[in-house]
Formats: sequence, C-alpha cells, structure tokens
Amino acid sequence: MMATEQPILRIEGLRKNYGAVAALQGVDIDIQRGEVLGLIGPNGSGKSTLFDCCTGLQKSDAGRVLLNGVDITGWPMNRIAREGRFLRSFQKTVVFPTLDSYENLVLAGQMFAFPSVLSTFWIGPAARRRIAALRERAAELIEVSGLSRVAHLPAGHMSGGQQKLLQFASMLMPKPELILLDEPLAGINPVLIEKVIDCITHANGTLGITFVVIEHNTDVLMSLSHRVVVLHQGAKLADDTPEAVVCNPQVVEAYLGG
Amino acid sequence: MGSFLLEQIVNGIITGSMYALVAAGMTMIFGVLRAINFAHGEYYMLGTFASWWVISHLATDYPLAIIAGVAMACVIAAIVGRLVMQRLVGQPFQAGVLATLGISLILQNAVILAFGGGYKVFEGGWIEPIELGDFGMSQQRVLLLLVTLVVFAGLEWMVRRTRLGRSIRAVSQNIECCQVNGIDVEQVVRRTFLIGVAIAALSGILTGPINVSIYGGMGEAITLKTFAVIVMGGMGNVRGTLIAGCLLGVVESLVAGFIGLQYRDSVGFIALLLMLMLRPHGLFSSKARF
Amino acid sequence: MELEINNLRAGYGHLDILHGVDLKIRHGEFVTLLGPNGAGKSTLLKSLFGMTTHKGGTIRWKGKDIAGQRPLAMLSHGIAYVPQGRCNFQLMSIDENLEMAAYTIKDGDLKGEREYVYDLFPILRKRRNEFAGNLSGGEQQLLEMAMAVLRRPEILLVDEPSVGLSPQAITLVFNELKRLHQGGRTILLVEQNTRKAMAAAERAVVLRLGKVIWDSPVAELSPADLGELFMTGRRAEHAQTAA
Amino acid sequence: MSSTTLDMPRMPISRLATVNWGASALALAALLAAPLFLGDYYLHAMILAMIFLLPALGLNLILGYTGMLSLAQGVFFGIGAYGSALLSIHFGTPFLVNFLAAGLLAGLVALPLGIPALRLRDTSFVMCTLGLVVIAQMVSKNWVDLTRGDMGLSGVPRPKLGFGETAYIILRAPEYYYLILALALLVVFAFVALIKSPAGRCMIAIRDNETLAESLGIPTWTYKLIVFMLSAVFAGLGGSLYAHFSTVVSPLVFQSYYSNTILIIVLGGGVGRLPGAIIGSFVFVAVSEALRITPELRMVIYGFVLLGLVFVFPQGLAPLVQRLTGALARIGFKHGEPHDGH
Amino acid sequence: QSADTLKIGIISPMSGPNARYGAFANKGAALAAKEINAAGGVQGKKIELVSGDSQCVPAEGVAATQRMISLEKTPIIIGDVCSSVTLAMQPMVEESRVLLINAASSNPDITYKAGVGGFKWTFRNYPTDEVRAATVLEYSVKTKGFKKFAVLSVDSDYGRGAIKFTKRYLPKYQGAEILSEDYYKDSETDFRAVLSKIRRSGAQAIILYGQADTTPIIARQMLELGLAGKVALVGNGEFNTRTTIAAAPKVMNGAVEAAAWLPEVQAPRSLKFVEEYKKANGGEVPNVHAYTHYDTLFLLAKVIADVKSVKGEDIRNGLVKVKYDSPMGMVSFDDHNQAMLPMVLLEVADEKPAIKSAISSKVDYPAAGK
Ligand SMILES: Nc1ncnc2c1ncn2[C@@H]1O[C@H](COP(=O)(O)OP(=O)(O)OP(=O)(O)O)[C@@H](O)[C@H]1O
Ligand SMILES: Nc1ncnc2c1ncn2[C@@H]1O[C@H](COP(=O)(O)OP(=O)(O)OP(=O)(O)O)[C@@H](O)[C@H]1O
Ligand SMILES: [Mg+2]
Ligand SMILES: [Mg+2]
Repeated sequence: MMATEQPILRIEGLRKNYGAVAALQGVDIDIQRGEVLGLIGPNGSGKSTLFDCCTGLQKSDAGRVLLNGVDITGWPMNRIAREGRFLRSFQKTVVFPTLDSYENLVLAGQMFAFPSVLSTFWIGPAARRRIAALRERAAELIEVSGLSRVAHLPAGHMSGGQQKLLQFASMLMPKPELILLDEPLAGINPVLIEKVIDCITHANGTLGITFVVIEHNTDVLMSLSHRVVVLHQGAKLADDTPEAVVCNPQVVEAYLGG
Repeated sequence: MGSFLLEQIVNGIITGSMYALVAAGMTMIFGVLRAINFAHGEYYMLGTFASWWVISHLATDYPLAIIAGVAMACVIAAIVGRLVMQRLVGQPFQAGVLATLGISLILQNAVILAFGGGYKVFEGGWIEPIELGDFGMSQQRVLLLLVTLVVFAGLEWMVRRTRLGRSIRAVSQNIECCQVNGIDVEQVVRRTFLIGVAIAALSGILTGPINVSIYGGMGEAITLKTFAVIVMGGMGNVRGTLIAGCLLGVVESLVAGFIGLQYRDSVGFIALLLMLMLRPHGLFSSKARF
Repeated sequence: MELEINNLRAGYGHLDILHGVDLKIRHGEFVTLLGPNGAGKSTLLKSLFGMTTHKGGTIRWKGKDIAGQRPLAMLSHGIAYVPQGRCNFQLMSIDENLEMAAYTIKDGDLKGEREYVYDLFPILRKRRNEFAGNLSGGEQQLLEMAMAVLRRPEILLVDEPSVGLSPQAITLVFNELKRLHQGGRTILLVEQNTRKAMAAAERAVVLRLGKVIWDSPVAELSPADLGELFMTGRRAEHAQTAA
Repeated sequence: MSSTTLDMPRMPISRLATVNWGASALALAALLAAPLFLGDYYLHAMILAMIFLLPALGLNLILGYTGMLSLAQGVFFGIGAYGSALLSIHFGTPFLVNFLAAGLLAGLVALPLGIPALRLRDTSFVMCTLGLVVIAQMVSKNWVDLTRGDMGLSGVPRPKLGFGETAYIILRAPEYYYLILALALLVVFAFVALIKSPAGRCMIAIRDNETLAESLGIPTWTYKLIVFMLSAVFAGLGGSLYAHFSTVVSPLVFQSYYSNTILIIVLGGGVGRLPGAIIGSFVFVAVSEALRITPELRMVIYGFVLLGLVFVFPQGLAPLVQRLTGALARIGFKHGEPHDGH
Repeated sequence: QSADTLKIGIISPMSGPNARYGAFANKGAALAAKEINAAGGVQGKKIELVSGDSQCVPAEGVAATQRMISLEKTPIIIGDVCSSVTLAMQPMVEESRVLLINAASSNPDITYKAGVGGFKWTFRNYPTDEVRAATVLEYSVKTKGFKKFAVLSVDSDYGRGAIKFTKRYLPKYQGAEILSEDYYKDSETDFRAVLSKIRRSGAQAIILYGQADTTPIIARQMLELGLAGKVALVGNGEFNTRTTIAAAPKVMNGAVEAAAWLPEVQAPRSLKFVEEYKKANGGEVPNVHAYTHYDTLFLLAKVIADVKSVKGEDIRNGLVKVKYDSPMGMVSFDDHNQAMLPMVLLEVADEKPAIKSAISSKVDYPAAGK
C-alpha cells in the first residue's frame, strides 16, 4: 500500500542558525510509520533544536517538515499537535505546576477529546462523559508510571523524576500517532526505566504509535529502537540499525567515547 | 516647519529624560522583585516634598535642599525596604501589587495628613531661562538633562561592572540560583530599592522648580508614565529605559505640537503599543529559549 | 566525623518529607545517595543547604549544629550545592555565570580558575559569551558543574550531575568529581545513573520514603540488590549491614 | 520555565475548584435576609460590593485563571456604563435590555482590542491594557457628540423593569438590593460554570505554562481571546449596574480608581480562587466603608490593611475563609469539604 | 443628633490627587464653623461639621453621602468639588429630602436640573462660567484689542464648559478667531510643546480656564519659551494672586481674569477671612474653594437666622428667598437654585491685580438649553 510507503514524518533539509551557531545544517530524516527511532548525538549537536523545529516551537531557517505528506512548516504548535496528532516532550521537565497529576493528564488529552474550542466552554452530560473517560485513562497511566502515591499533589511539588514520569505519561494520554521524546529516561530510577521502556514498546507494538527518542542512556536506547540516527554539529552523522551505529567508528569518536 | 520639528524634539527629549530618570529606579526594582512598583511615583513626590519643606521651613538654599530631600527619601526607602520590599522576595506576584498599592496609599495620604492636602508652591532652583535662538530653556532643565546623563552613565557602569550591579542582574533572573551561589537576595533587593528611590527622589527635586506646584497625589501621573517607559525599554534594562523615556517624550511632544495636548497621553500610548507589537518584549529585551 | 545528621526531619511547609534521617560522613569521603524517585534525596540535599523547612533533628558540621540556617550561612561554612534541574543565570553569559559562581570568594585568582574549568569542559570556552539560557540542556549541566567547582567547596552536594549528558561528558564530570575527592573534598552525590555513581563513590546510601534504609561501602551492594531495595525497601535474604 | 526570567512569577497553588455548597447556601441565606436587618446605608454598601463583584469576577477569570494581568477591567466597566446609560437616556429601554446590551457591547469592543493586545505577553500585555485605559479616557472626553465629553451623562434613569406604562421603576434600597443580588447570583453561577468547564482547565494550563499548553494542542491564543472577551462582558455587566445606580457616567469612570479597586478585590480576596472575588468584594467594600469613621486617616489605614493582608494572607482571604467554613462544616455536619492547602 | 448641635456634612475629596482641591474646602468651612460657633452658633446650636471623603469618585461620593444621610443624619450636606460626584448626589438627597448645597463644582447640568428643572433640594453657591466667559471675551477683544486666540484649558467640565461658552460668544466679534484648541489634564506639568505651537501660531492671547495650581507652571514655561509680554493670559485660574504673579511676573502682567473671589479682594470681611485662614493653617493662602465653603456656611447661618429653624425643609424654603450680603456683594438664588454671585474682572498691571469692573452673573437658561 502507498500509505505504508509514505513516511509519517519527513524532514527535508532543515536548517537553523542562532547567530554564528549552526544548530542544524540541512538535516534530512524520514521517519517510518510504526518505528521507534533513536536520536543521539553529543551535547549541543542539535537534537532538541530538531524537535523544536518540527513541532513549531522554533521557526527553521530553511527546509520543510512533512507530516503524512502534508507540509506543516510554519504551522502553530497547537495545530501541529492537534491536527497532526503529533506530540513532543521537552528536555527540561515541564508540567502544569499547580494542577495535580490527574488534571495534568486530562489536559493532555482534552483537546483531542473535544470537537472544537467552543464546545469546551459548556459542560453538559456529553462533556462530562468525555472528561470521565479521560480521567479513567489518566488513572490507568498514573498507575503504570508509579505516581499513585503523589498523584494528588500539585505537579510542581513532585520530585524531578516524578515530573519527568508525568510528562511521559501525558504524551501517551491521547494516543497520538507520533511522539517525540526528549530524554524521557533522564533522572528516572533504574527500576522505573524498565517500566517506561515497556510502555514505549507496548504503545508502539499494540497501538502502532511511532516514536522518536532522544536519549543519552545508550544501552537502553539501542535495545529499544529499530533504527538510530546520529547528529553531530547539526548534521546527520549516521543513520543505521543500532548494531551498526555502535560499531561505527565516527560515532564512537564523536559521541560514545572510547 | 523644520525648526518647529526640531524644537518639539528638543522639548520631548527634555521631558523624556525626566521620565527616564524616574523609570530607571523602577525598572531596576522590577528586575529584582518582579513586582510592578505602584508606589514609585510616591518617592518622587516624597523627595520633592522633603526639599520643599526644607526650603520653606528651614529657609535653606536649593543645593542643600537637594541633598536633604534625597536623604529623607532614602531614610524612608530604607524603612520601607526593610519592612516591606525585602519580604516580597519569593512571594507570589499579587503580593507585590497589593503591597506597593498599599504603600502608595500610605505615603500619599500621610503626606496629605502631615502637610495638608492643598497644593504648595516650590520655591528655589535656577529658573532663569537660557536663550537658544528664538526659544529658551530654564537652567534647571539643562541641569536635569545633565544629571540624567550622569545618572544613567553611572547606572550602566554599575550594572555592567560592579559587584552589586552583577548581583542585581543575577537576582532578576533566578532567586534560587542566587542562594545557591551565595548572593544575599534580600540585601540586593534593599540596595536596589534604595538606589531606585534615591533616583526617583532626585528627579522629583530637580523638576520641582519647573513644575512649581506640588501636592500629595502628584506621584500618580508620573507612575503611569514610568510604566510605559519601563516596558518599552525592556524590563530591567537601564540603557533601554533612557532611550524609551526620550522616545516617549518626543512622541508626546510631537502629538502635543501637531495634534493637540488632549490627545498627547493616548496617542503617545498608541505609538508605544504599536512599537510593542513589533517588539513584544520591549525595545531592548532579551529572552532565553524555552 | 565531618557531617553528622541525626534524626533529621524536614519538608516543605506543612508537608513532612524526611522522617528522621541519620547519616554520618567522614572528612574526605565520597558518598553516593541513591533511591527511587521521590524518596527525598533532593530534599535531603536541600535540607543540608538550608533550603527546606526544618522540623527537627540536628545537622552537625565540624561539631557545630547548623540545622535551620540559611543557604548563605551554609555556603560560608564551605558547603556547596548543585541542585537538580536548571540552576544558572539564563540571561548572563557563561563568563558572567562563572563570575557569579565565585561571588562569595573575594580573594584569589578567578581568571586562573576560570581557565581551569574551561580546559575541563572546552565546549564552554567555545560559547563563553553566549547566554547560558541558550545552551543545550547538556551544556547547561556542564556549566552548572563548572560553577560548583568554582565555589571551592569543602563538601560538595551534587544532585544528578549526569542528567542530559552524553556518555563522553559524563566521563568528564565523574573524573572531575574524583579529582575533587582526591584533592580532599567531601562529596555527597545523588544519582540515578547508579552504575556510574557506584563506580566512582566509596560508600552507597539508599534512601526510601524519607528514611535511610541502606548504608554500606559500594562493594557490598550489587545492582540486583539495589533494584530490590528500591522496590521493596529490603534486600532479598541478606540482613542489613549498617545501622 | 520557572527560571525563564521575563515571565510573571507563577500563581499560587490551587487545584480545580470545588464548590462548598454548605457554605454557599449559608452565605446566600444571609444575603437574602440582609434587608430585614440592615438599614439603607448598609444595603447600599452591599449593593456597591455586588456592583464591583462583576468586573472582579471577570478579572479573576483573566488574571486568576488565565494568568494575564489586565488593568483594562475599568475600561470595559466604563464601556458598559456608557452603553447602558446612552441606551436608557436615548431610547428609554428597560433595564434588563440595557444590562445585557452593556455586557454584549463590552465583549464586542474587547474583540478588536484583544486581537493586537494578546500578541503581547506578561508585562507588555499589562502595559497594553493600561494603554487601553488612557485611550478610553481620551475617547470619552473627546467624542463629545456621543458621550457629552467631560459634561458626562447625568440623570441616568433608575432601573425600569418592563416596557412602557406597566414598567416598574426601582427606587428603594431593598428593591434595588434584591434586583442586584439576583443578577449577581446569575453572573456568579455563569462564572462557576465557566471555571468548571473543560475550558476552565485550559485557562489554568495557559496560566501555568503557556508553551506546554500549546504543545499539547491547546490553541492558547483563541482561549485567551475568548477569556479576554468574557472578562470584558463581566465588567460591562457591572458597569451597567453602576450607571443605573449612581445615575452619572462621566469620563471619570475610566480613572484608575475603578481598575485599582477591582484589582485589590481580586488579589486581596484570593486570585485564582473560586470564592476569591466574592469574598474580596464584600470585605473590601466593608473595610473601606468602615474606615469612614475617620475620613482623614481612612486611606492611610486602608494602605496598612493592604500591607497587613500581604504578609498575613499572601494568598488572599479565600484560603482563610475556606479553612474556616471547612472547620465549621466539620463541626456542624461532621464532614469536611476537601479544599485547597495542606 | 444631639439637641444643641446642628450637623452639616461636607463631602469632598480628602485623599488621593484631588485632595489638593478638597483640602481647601474643608479648611474654609472649618474656619467658618469656628467663627459662627464663637459668635453663639445658629438658633442656639453649635455647628458640627462632619466630613466625608469622595476621592472625586462618584461611587465613593455616593457611599459617603448615603452614610451621611442614614447614619449621621445631617439635614444639610455641602459638596462636592468634583461635578460628577455632585451630579450623583443630587437624586439621593432628593429622595431623602436632605439639603445639598454645592460650593465648588461648575458643571452647568447641576443647576439645569435643579429648581424648576427638577431637583428641589439642590442649590449651588458657586458661579457658572457662562457670564464669566462672555465678560472675559468682551474685555479681551474690546479693551485689549486681541483678535487671535489660542485655547489652553483644563480638560474637565469646567475648562471645556468655559470654552464652549466662549465659542458661543465669539462670532459676535468681527475677526476674532481661535487658532488652536488644547486641553490639559489636571496633573499636567509639561506645556512646552503646546506653548511652542502657540508661539508659532501668532496668537495674541491664550484663553486659559485652568486650575489654580497649574497657572504658575504655565507662566514659568511661557517665560522659558520667550512668550512673556508677547502673549497674554485671559480667563480664570488665580492669575491675580500674589504667588502666581510672583512665579513669573513678566508673563502675568496683562493677564485678564474674571473671578468670583481672590485673596487680593480688598473688601474688609474678605481680608479678615484671608488673615484668619492663614493664621489657622500655617500661613497657607486660601483659594476660591476655601472662600466659597467659608461663605456658604455664613449663607446658611443667615438663612437659619431668617427662618428661625434648623429643619431642612425650612432652610430649603429660606434659601429660595434669601438675600445674603456676602463679602463680595449681594447674593440670591434664581429659579434653578443657582446663586447669582457678584464677580470681578481683574487685570494684572505692574505685577499687581487691578479690578476693572464688577459683573453680576445671571444664567440665560433658554439659551443654555440649546
Ligand atoms: N535560542 C538559542 N540561541 C542561541 N543558541 C542556541 C539556541 N538554542 C540552541 N542553541 C544552540 O544550538 C545548539 C544545539 O542545541 P540543542 O539544544 O539542539 O542541542 P542538543 O543536541 O539537544 O544537546 P543536549 O544533548 O545537550 O540536549 C547548541 O549549541 C545550543 O547552544
Ligand atoms: N517543593 C515541594 N513542595 C512540596 N513537596 C515537595 C516539593 N518538592 C518535593 N516534594 C515532595 O517530596 C518528596 C521527595 O522529593 P525529592 O525531590 O526529595 O525526591 P528525590 O528523591 O530527589 O526524587 P528524584 O529522584 O525524582 O529527584 C516527593 O514525594 C515530592 O512530592
Ligand atoms: Mg537537548
Ligand atoms: Mg531529586
């Protein structure tokens, strides 16, 4: 079928300069539907910037981003998220600090559960049902991510790792098609790392969600991803299977270290 | 027409430099406290009142009254700084709004209580005009302009080069991190506040002879102008404040000269807003990535 | 005994997080503090630096009780703290950030020390005039580590310094920690990267639900034990070795 | 985000609102019974409190829930007042028509003002709303044909219910009181419904972290615009009540007094708290009226009250009242409503 | 209300920026009350003044008035300086049948709506600006020979109203024209821009209906810009007080003003008032509001003496017919409850005020209604 041929996200010649710093210098990546793509590279190699440019947080200087064949460059962030069913997490942990975990998660799913902005201003029985469904899913995810004990706390009062987990859970909340994760495992304890990995493989396997994961925990990333792209100084250094990437001398030199 | 334009620009720069002088302190205070100081005009008023009192009751001459006025304002600032401002560190922003509104009410009406509500006449200063071609300017204005330049040069130097200046910038960015690095946030807040108040008082005293009549509520109008200037200049930005102040002054003068005095404030504001549309965070602000 | 924590109870406002923590750290020791997320590790470090609400217990530093003092005082006692998450001055250049790090140090050769950290993390020198807030996540983490070094601590409290760092950079940071340790500094390191942490440290302490549940030399703790400790608070079969 | 420097410091902790029905019912009963016990002056003060309540609710919506400090509430209050006054003077329309029209008018005016203003964030936005105040003053002073400029519109008719001959004109204080109470209740109800709707959650999201909200697909700009308009509607409704109550509308309605009073009510009452504006409006009108016993010292003391409030109740009075009612409920009915704070 | 006092309420701005006008009102009234009480009071009762703060805000003024009516139970209220507040007070006092005497606000609506116009309980013992504007204009054109005017007035109902009246009379004078029209807000301190414009426009006189405290500012800035002796000030705004003249004598020479009262008026009772006022207030020179409030209390004392009653109803009826001999001349009220007050036209000459003529203000209601 054609649909399987077409990459879910196609990044074409993406460039981004900050003054003298070339954060991205013409990056091309195709992300296939249903894969888990690992994205690695030394600090400052442009990984987060790539996410920013794909999701509309930053305007790229040149290049295009195609989502399911539709050019989404220049779209506002919320439209990309909602219409593209395309979410991303941030490297710096961000949550809604005054809301508890339930509300944080309901918010993550809310825009996907209501047909329009105006419909959210009125709470009738239908809306109540939608919210109840969202809360149910939120409870599930809270359970899975081990946040039950602190789920009633305002998210701003949770520990760094707990916030990171919450952020991860909110990505899964609306069951989008594509999720970009920026270091989802940073600061998570080893036991929970396994749970998170399970979540990702499960979501990828059964729900068919496509993932792109930036992660410096290479061991875990290599076992998780189907394919790994390496960025170096804003350019693509390698794009291969995990096994091939770890052996690639350039990658070892630039990133993994001796 | 050309010379008229020039004249209005000169008028505007003179007025604007006064705005900038008052705003300088406020923008720094905003920097460290994240609080819009609704009471800032009150310190301008206090300085003026203090030196008016010294002149009219102790019969001192103007230069001495300048010192006395600034000193008085500083004493009050030290008290307010210790009792109120430093406690606003780390408080939610509404605390700053309420506290400064409260201080504004207290200072304004305490002055009304102490000196009577009626307007007073400020005597003293160098009001003789200096002729410049076919229009003139009082010596006092020249003094004001010079003082503004000196103060801003000093502030710029302080903010960039001195320890206090750097810690002011640090506090304005991340209080928790200041604690981690051993910067005494409350002390920095107190000192910044004191400097800001001293400058506001100084500008009040220097404009006293020009504005002649003084009264307890005179700070309100100037506070409004300062808001505009500090936002334009980029909150916490000293150099930006000077430029924004002069720009506002010039725009206002042009409006008053070509359209009508009654449209001055609003058209001035509209011009500012239009500029803000182009640079939503002020002329000289910087913002880090998300 | 340099740092002696006795029955420390602390939290945020009305909320209690640490329920009686006991911990003794000798001069020049390298201790790593491990524990599941939300165990109270960061809270413990913050309490040692005077940034939480003190509820009871003592913190003796060189024999003096310093519990409940403010961060400023802690710093003057020679305690330095690197918090979890971002802690730098976003709108100041790297140079200026490093200057601020040495704010309390009035003597000495700031330039020389700055050159030292630039040699340590060359990536910072390259961007020295850039705003810290514009750096990448990992670069900022390095900057914060560099700032901690400049504070010339006697005891360094570090909260997750490896977060966001590439493998190479992690090696750099841990090497620097080891160097500081060899130079006679005491180090209390919180890490989730347990493997690296246990490789570098001498002693491992495990915190769970606001209490110390394990305290032993690193050699006596295997990764499998650690997982069990995190999950259940007990180590399978073996009895607990330290009090 | 919390250390990104140019943002307003974040709001106090509050979870989604829960309505304390017990306390509300008690308060309502007290309000209903008030005219039986209180003289004209006190009713009058309560009327004023309820008039200020409406714009304060609007401000709480935009500031407390959406995190944008708007000093333009006074502008929309004034627009509502002018709209209502002009309608009733020129067309003799009945009060309820004026009331609704005033809200509508304020909301409509907010649309073109909000579109450019909402491009700005934080302090720039505050500034912009302040600019709107100055512009409103100018328009009201210089559009003499419509507003009669500084002469103002005097003799605005007292509220008239119904049309023509059968119209009933409200004159006495208790009647007035019940009329305004009824309208205020409706508006409070609308406010609660808004906060409890999914949109209310989106507002808090925008307040807490706009970029994050945006990244989760929430069209923040649209929400902000709608909230800006809604808050203007609230203010406009209040303005209408004010016009018919004071019978005078002049450019003075755009002076800072109104914006400041509304701000104090919301901040002092508890910003981002469901009952904040309600508590605030009654308390602050009460304080300001009580201080009339010493007219010279009045504003000085008022200033000290504000300062005291800041340091004793930094989150405003709402948490205190909520705790008190919670405690009362526990004693009285042996069960406590869950509420904010720990 | 105890048996031996008569409570009189005074509503005025006592806090905030407008306190600068309210303060004079309160002090003037207080002085009068002291003098009247010292002389035995009214009908054997001492006058007790009760003050209420309006802040120049209708909402506040209305609350203060309601408190005065319901709690203090004052039969008479004097107020307010700000017209909007007075207008809002009118229907309230009407319903409660409390006498309201205004002694400081100039919005013409206040009396258009009073007396035969509607409100029976509102009186105004303060001049309207209509006759004033006409007289000043006539003198400026006919006697001084000015033809080109620039308007610079305060942006309030007073300033705008006076200019509106001026414009109504302007066509009567051939060739007289207004070249520019500017209004300043009452806290304005910077007039350089607009004065520069006026200087270039070639205006011979500035029509200034302004606040007393702003006149010295304008005068000083005219001096700075070299307008002294070239452009004259005409209108009203305490041009003729010693302090104003002292601020910039060269500018003030030739200033023409129509005033209801000035400290420099040479009538013995007026001079005595100035003397006493200064003594009581640390040397502060009274302004017109101080005088009108002082005078209003004496007016009330006279009415009470006439009707021999302190009941509001009687005093109201007495006011309608009173013939009161004020320091400035005879005062009586027209059918709109507006006082017909004597005024004087002055011109500053050699740095001293000189009275040029006396005016009696009488409002032409049918014309004004347009
Ligand atoms: N707003 C900005 N202004 C200036 N430089 C920037 C800005 N944003 C990013 N950069 C620079 O662009 C480069 C790429 O940054 P990016 O955050 O994408 O790196 P990264 O690959 O995510 O690194 P890390 O693994 O450390 O997170 C860095 O050198 C960074 O300093
Ligand atoms: N500011 C705060 N206010 C209230 N509670 C807090 C605050 N910060 C943390 N907590 C609570 O304290 C507990 C311990 O948090 P802490 O940050 O110390 O955990 P941690 O061990 O450092 O975890 P992590 O590995 O995830 O960083 C958590 O349950 C958290 O909810
Ligand atoms: Mg990154
Ligand atoms: Mg932690």
